[in-house]
Amino acid sequence: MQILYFSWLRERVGEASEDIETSAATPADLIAELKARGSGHAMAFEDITAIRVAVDQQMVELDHPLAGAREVAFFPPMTGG
Amino acid sequence: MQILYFSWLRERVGEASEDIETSAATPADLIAELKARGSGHAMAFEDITAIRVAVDQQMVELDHPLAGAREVAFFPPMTGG
Amino acid sequence: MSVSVQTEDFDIAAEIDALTSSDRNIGAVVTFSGLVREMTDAGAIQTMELEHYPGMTERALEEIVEQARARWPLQGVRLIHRYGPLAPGDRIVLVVTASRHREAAFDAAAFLMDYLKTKAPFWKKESGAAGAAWVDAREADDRATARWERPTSTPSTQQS
Amino acid sequence: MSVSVQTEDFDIAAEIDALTSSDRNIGAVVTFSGLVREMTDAGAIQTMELEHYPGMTERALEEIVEQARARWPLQGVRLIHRYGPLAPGDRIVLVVTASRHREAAFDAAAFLMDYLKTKAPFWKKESGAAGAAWVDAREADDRATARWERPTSTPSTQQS
Repeated sequence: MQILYFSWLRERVGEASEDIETSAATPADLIAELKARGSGHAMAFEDITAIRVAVDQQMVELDHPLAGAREVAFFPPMTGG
Repeated sequence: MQILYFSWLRERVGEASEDIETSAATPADLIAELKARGSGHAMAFEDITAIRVAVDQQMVELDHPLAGAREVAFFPPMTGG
Repeated sequence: MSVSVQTEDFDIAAEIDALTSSDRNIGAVVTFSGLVREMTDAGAIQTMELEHYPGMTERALEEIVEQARARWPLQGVRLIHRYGPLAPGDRIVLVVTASRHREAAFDAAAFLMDYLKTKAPFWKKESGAAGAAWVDAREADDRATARWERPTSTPSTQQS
Repeated sequence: MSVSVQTEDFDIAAEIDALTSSDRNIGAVVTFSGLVREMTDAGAIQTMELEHYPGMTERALEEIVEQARARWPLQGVRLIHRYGPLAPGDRIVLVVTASRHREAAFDAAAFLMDYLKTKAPFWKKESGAAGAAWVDAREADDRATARWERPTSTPSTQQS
């Protein structure tokens, strides 16, 4: 599964993307796995309320099923415009 | 007193402006006087609800005092923009 | 000079630049341009003649701009209205508002257009195959103006 | 092609012309341009870096445009958003809406901006003398988006 990070999540993780093997059922489960990968990841996911998730480029909630997902992106609330 | 006409009031009266001597106390009184000037004037002022008045370039009601007024304009509701 | 009444066309990009180039704290610029539409209820038109009341027009437009400035924190306002003969597709009116945030720029531009429609002395005459006729004032425009006269300063955008 | 995500600047007049030149029944054109402001709560900035999510951005903007077209009778819509490094005074975003009447053009432009602020994957980082910081999402923007989700289609313009 391709994991993408944007904005300060990217900076804290130290990578824009990573390919991982996972059987996480939801983004929430996936976050729990990712936090175990190191202190950067742990810091990035510290405040779960500040994190938004897109699965295959569609915004979803943290309990959305991940079955069949190819790309999961994590980022803070958007600030465009 | 300088009287100005715009839009279809100008077309019905047949003039854009006229200088008249009057002691009309209000635009309503002035209209009664003007209607007596001819059939064009009478036709122009036929439907009083369709007429707006400006005294010295400020919109006023038909019962506004005319004392001291130099310029009175009659026109239909505005359609700019 | 924020108000112009003229026969010539205007250049929207140049007007935006003139309003914004000296101020780096403008975050939002809204423009409204009104164009002559070809199809009317009475069929296709060939020309539109815009008559106005010289002197009063400028004064009315300046008053409308002052009211907008009093209601919203604007860093710039520009209002241009043409008169004389126009053809379908021609520009009639331009409003430009500049502010720190988008809410003020949007609301002030909508307010300026609503007020201008009912308080600036312009009259349109359309001519086509069916003859020439003065355009009737839209009741919807009176309602659009009235919505700004309620106690709250930023009313519903619902008009018709 | 009504949506573009690009590093280059845009030409507002050219975008308006492209949208309006082939249709003589457009009566109203509204543009919104968003600019980089120099002064922020943290002081003056020198640069703003706009990051985005390639692929999802275009998709999100196209969805927003489809929603606007479904809600208002629009004869044209154009949405351009820049990314990459920008400086104070630079243009960030352009929305252009064209319709027969001004109400639809104004409302659709405000809707597009509100939705874009909270649903398009862009993130701003400002850098100045005090260092660099990611811009916080404004709560006011969430409220501005939420107002369009009420049962009525044209809500209050009140946002904050």
